[in-house]
Amino acid sequence: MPEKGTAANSSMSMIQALNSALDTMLGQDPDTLIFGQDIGYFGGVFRVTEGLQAKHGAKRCFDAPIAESAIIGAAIGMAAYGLRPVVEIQFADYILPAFDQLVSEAARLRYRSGGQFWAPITVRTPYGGGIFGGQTHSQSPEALFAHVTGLKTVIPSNPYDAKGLLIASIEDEDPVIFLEPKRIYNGPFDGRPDVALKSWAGHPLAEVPAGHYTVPLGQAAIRREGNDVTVLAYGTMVHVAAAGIEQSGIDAELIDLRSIVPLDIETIVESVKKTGRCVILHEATRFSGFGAELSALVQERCFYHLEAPIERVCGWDTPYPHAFEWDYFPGPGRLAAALARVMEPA
Amino acid sequence: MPEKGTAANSSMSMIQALNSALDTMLGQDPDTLIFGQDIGYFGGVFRVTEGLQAKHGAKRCFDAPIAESAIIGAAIGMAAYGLRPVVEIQFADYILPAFDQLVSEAARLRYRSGGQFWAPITVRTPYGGGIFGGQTHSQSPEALFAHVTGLKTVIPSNPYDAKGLLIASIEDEDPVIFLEPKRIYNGPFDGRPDVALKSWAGHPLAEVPAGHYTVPLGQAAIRREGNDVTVLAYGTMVHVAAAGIEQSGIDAELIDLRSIVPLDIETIVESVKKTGRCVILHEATRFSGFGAELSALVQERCFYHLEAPIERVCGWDTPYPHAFEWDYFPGPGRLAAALARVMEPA
Amino acid sequence: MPFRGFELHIPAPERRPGERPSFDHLKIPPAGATPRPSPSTPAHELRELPYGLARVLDDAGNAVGPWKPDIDPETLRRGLKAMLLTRIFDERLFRAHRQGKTSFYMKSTGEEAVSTAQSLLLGASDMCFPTYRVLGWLMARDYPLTDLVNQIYSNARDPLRGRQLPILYSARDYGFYSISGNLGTRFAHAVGWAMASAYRGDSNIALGYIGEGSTAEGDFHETLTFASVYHAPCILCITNNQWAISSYSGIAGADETTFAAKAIGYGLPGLRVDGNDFLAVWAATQWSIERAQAGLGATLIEFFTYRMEGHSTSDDPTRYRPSDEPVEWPLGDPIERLRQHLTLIAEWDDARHAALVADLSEQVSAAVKDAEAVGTLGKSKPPVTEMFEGVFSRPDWRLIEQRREAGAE
Amino acid sequence: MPFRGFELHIPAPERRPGERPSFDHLKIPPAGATPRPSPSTPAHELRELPYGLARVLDDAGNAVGPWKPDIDPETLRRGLKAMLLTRIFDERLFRAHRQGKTSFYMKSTGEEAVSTAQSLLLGASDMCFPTYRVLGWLMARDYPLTDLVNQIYSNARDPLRGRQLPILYSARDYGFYSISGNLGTRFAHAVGWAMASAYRGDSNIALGYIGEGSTAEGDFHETLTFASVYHAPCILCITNNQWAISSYSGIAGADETTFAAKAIGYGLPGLRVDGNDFLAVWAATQWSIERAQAGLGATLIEFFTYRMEGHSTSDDPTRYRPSDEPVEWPLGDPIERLRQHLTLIAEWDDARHAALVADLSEQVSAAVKDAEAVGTLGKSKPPVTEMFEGVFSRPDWRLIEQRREAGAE
Ligand SMILES: Cc1ncc(C[n+]2csc(CCOP(=O)(O)OP(=O)(O)O)c2C)c(N)n1
Ligand SMILES: Cc1ncc(C[n+]2csc(CCOP(=O)(O)OP(=O)(O)O)c2C)c(N)n1
Ligand SMILES: [Mg+2]
Ligand SMILES: [Mg+2]
Repeated sequence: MPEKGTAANSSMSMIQALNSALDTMLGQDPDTLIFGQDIGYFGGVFRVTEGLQAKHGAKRCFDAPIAESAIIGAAIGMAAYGLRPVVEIQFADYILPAFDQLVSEAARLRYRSGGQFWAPITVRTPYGGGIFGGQTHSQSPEALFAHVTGLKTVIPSNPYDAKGLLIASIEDEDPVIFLEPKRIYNGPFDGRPDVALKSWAGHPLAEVPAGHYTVPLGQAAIRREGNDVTVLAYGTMVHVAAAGIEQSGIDAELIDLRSIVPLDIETIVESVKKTGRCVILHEATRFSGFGAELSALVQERCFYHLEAPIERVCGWDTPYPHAFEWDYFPGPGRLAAALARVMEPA
Repeated sequence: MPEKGTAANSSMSMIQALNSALDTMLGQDPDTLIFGQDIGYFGGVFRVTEGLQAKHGAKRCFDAPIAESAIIGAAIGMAAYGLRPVVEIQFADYILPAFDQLVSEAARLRYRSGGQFWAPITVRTPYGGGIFGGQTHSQSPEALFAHVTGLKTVIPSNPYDAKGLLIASIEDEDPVIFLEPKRIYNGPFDGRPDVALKSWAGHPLAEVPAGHYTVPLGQAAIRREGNDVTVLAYGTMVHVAAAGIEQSGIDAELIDLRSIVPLDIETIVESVKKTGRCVILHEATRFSGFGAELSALVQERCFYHLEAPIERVCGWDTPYPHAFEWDYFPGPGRLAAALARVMEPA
Repeated sequence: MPFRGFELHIPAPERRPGERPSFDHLKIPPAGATPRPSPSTPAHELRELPYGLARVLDDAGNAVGPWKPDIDPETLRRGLKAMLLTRIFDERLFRAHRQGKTSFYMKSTGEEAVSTAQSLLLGASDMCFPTYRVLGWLMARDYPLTDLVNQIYSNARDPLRGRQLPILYSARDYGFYSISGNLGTRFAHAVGWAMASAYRGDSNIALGYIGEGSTAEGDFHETLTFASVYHAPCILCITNNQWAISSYSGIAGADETTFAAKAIGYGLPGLRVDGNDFLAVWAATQWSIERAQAGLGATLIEFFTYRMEGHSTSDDPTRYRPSDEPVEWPLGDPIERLRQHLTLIAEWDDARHAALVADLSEQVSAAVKDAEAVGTLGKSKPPVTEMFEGVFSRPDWRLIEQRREAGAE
Repeated sequence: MPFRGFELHIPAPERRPGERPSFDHLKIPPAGATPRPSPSTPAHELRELPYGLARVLDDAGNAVGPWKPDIDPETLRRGLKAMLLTRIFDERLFRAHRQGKTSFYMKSTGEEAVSTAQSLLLGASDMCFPTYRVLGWLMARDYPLTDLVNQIYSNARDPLRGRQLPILYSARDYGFYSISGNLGTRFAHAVGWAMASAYRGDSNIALGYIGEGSTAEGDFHETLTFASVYHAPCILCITNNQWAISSYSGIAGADETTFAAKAIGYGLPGLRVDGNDFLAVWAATQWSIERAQAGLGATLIEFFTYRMEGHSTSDDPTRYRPSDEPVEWPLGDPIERLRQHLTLIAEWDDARHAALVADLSEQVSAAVKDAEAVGTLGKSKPPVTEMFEGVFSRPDWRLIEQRREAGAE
């Protein structure tokens, strides 16, 4: 990890950090190319690819038809040829038409071909709620990917990680789903819609080095050390968790998973063994969500250390409802209440 | 539930029971129609629809193009018109091209339209392993559906339930994924490939009444009462569980979930509170599988009753491998070992 | 010459911002030039149709040629009114978004002829499977304006109970199926619905819409296969408005052939129609209905039109296309063209037009006012219990428990 | 006449079991009748191509007409040998399944001309994206027979490490991409691979295969859109063998038009070719290569052929089609037709043929014997550790732990 605060560092939003990662890889690796809907001339609906077509040429960064299955399918074919395609799916909600390509092809190619072919593709896609995007611009499908063996799933929570994890994903030899929490593209958001919006400027994790660096996949980060309860979160929820912990006044340890596959099981288990309690926070619907796997793993590995039931604070088991954005979105209040509950004497 | 052993009952395989359910519904409801690949003249690759086209006519039972997304999509449109389409996807592995139609359309239509439209479709599909079907004729995708709110997911374990649950699914007002454990289509299978194959003939749950009856969705069945540990299973695994329990010599209670959405949480919680221990058995890969949700729920609701960690016995986190059918398939031996582990004094 | 290797072709539009717009590559036949075969012609004799462009209104506003439909002036005036109402409503609610009253809006400016003509022509028990750009359908059927605004504001009176993004309406009683954000999926529902009509022996027709960009989705193809194989009584419409957000139609294949030509691969007739010409839209739709009623199944229609504004409130079109492209669009403005025609046949005049505009503006303002009295986004919403309703026909324990946990009882 | 309502059309084949087969509905032009345009012809001038049928070998075995390719007899003999080897291998391994030596098998009987001709014509660094019915590709490139049988038996020497269903081969060094059980998905990989070749400025061509039944999948359409939009250097082949398990080609749309006609909607040329005619397959493929090398991108080819046997070891075709349909198929057997031609041009005779058959049968028997010495399914398998390898580039803790739990270390 390059030193912070050197001349080469600058404060970037997550958008800029992702752009810088792509720019870096296009610059150094002629086998990297990127395509997706509206990402070429226009620079993407969230501007992540802004300027890249002009700088690297249309063959390195181009628009794709509205055909998600072929976007992923063509990327797999390119990867089999030897390239490292990075594709954008405009919203994670729209990755489902390509679900079969991801599950039956990208995730299985190396295994079924006895290692003759493999698919080092990276699928970037904005996900999550908090933007009044309604049912199909707000969903968090990570559990669907986590259940598919052969796929890796990465979720950054800040600009520094976003760049380092994206470069690591592109360089990884396996297919990676790279979920970008769109609510924090332009600034951290702690789940309190009434509080004035912040930008990333000045945030320590918005100090992003120029050039190449990686944040390895499968290493969680402890964002806050604590002794009483472990909070597991990723993406936007890391910021919500920090606010919820503060609100609760409880000495919680906050773990930012950064990737859910591979999962940093050691850091999780070590923390829960220390604290004896665990609360899991995610935006996705609760039932059969990724929180269930985390809960099951913690229970299996820390059973004799647990002093209270593991709780899950999640999106309700409903579609994502437009008018009820803040009733639906799991905010710091709900986390604080759960923390208080798990700290109650049995 | 009609009386057992009356003249109208006869011993049926699961194939025959499913055929009887479809025949019954085609006979009594002109709004029911069925379509899918090879299900018309040929009667389906597993013969579930045999004779139905000849009896009810080509408009009620017909072949569909190899286009799973349009099979589900057209069914939704028909349902919106007022029909009750029942479609077959030839193997559950091939439902993925239609995943978007299921998630974004079937599961959401009622909610997003404010109740103006809804999709009472039934999607039948053979699933699961144990037949040397290799990677794409063996998978168990139930967790993917369970996470999608708005879908119901039903899994019978015997002919009696198969018919009653299928009729209940067709009559249900919501979209139902009806997963048919193909390994037990023609006879119960307890996970021991070396033991001579049995047919359903003579099995008490193969006594299937003629005509209409339902097994309600969301009601689990206790297949064996026991005091020491609760085993949760569904589909083929119910039979494997019975064998594993026998092998272990432990007084386990065996719950056949029958549907995972809706889930009979009461029966589960009551049982685990009684036994203090729980082992979950399923064929699907473990990570983020449905066993995780079961584990999380049991832990949340029975924490103070648990005397040992909840265990999951599942398919390994690999694709389904042809040569290693019996190394992969979770058999009674693995369950018995887990039962022994949870009974060990802490 | 020895072969030296391939080159990857990346399509690009004729012009970008800062350049003068150009439409020279479009070959637009004059009104009246494209023949109209009998609707009972077998599909394999119609393979040249997709390369013509059915047009009725000429530059002067005359209705000419074989596609000229027989429509009474009163109906034409209803069409004009519905188009104008759509335009005025779009302007007003786009502004409401800019004023922070809702989260999102999309206009159909320039494309009003398609949905309004089809809405007036199809029957009350037919069903359209809309995109987000066919508001005109509802306007032509006098859907209550206040309900539209309530939906857009997700307020307590929202007919969709606050659950759906603005403008993703559903209006069963108006023959308007539920819209969703994901593209292409409802095209197959249209065919399923049409198959159900045929299954029952009913005479109801389904009308599906899809954008030219969205024709690239697999669902487009699977839908056409079903329509063709089962002879489903439906009309499948591609609104080719030249743009898919920032992507010009060439990204969906427009540089290679017409969208109407896609019909040929299914043995279906493919009509290509001036989508800014109310009379041509009417005539082509009428032709397709007659064809379906003759037992000949589905028709694919490409409506050649132009998206005069940005994709939605989220983009600025001058970042990806010349800013004066919309005004230079060679097929004009559908409202002006119908107005010109009505005026020419002495069924309309400037005074009536001005009065109509004033009246419609008044109606829209009143509706907005009514809805604002209930509340704009965030200021009013349905009871939170609505979040948990309609997930299933009856909520299961999860939803009941969660409703309680959310304090919504 | 008042309109009385629609009727749902359910397509059905001409004949079912118990009836005499009929092919009267097929319009099959004589060899030589379908013109061969120059490969550099613009696609929009080729719109009649999909309704012809490129044929070279006439009923007597003469090579005639504009599509007659220039192939030396040695190459023709290599083709004959590859086809025969495929046929003999299929027979033998089908029997092995019946003997309980493996779980599954699929033959390509009747379709051998397509894959063998294309395999011989394409280069070593080109790549085919196969279906399960193009074993001929590997046979034409002398893939080791024992490795095939080891894969079919999933034994300890299986090159795919016991992980894949029989016959779902992968053979990168032979230009043969990994097959999978799910239909249609790899069609898009072919285009991506071709785009990569063009991206790098290489001269490698991708060749994709899909069955006529599988053309109904959305992936087929999305792939063609990509191929057309980016001018990908690839040849996309539909093997129309008339059947998809028990469904006749009409369920995929064959009663409405040809499969080759699907090319038109993408502005691509669509060739329709006698797939039982080795020379016609060769000529059409050659034409497509030249076209790609001229910078004109992709070609879609429909190979009109016939699946002479059941779909797989799991079905009995006499349950859904007349039992003598295969022998009545009007385009004959590709092996007999090439043999007849070679004999006619005095490059082959019955004695050589018999000797070749004996030799190939011997080779197949030897390969089966070798593989059986290693073991058949269930009798021999790779080490169980292989189950946990290749899921990721390196196993994560889950796989390491589970490997231990499975006792496989
Ligand atoms: C499946 C899916 N992919 C991508 C998107 C994002 N998206 C929304 S509108 C749009 C462009 C649609 O263009 P077109 O079909 O031409 O319709 P138009 O907006 O021009 O009417 C895109 C890509 C989406 N909503 N759904
Ligand atoms: C996505 C998917 N759907 C369904 C199946 C089941 N299936 C296997 S082969 C087959 C028929 C394929 O027919 P066709 O494409 O004509 O190829 P052919 O077998 O005739 O060569 C079907 C339906 C599958 N393997 N994958
Ligand atoms: Mg468009
Ligand atoms: Mg076929």
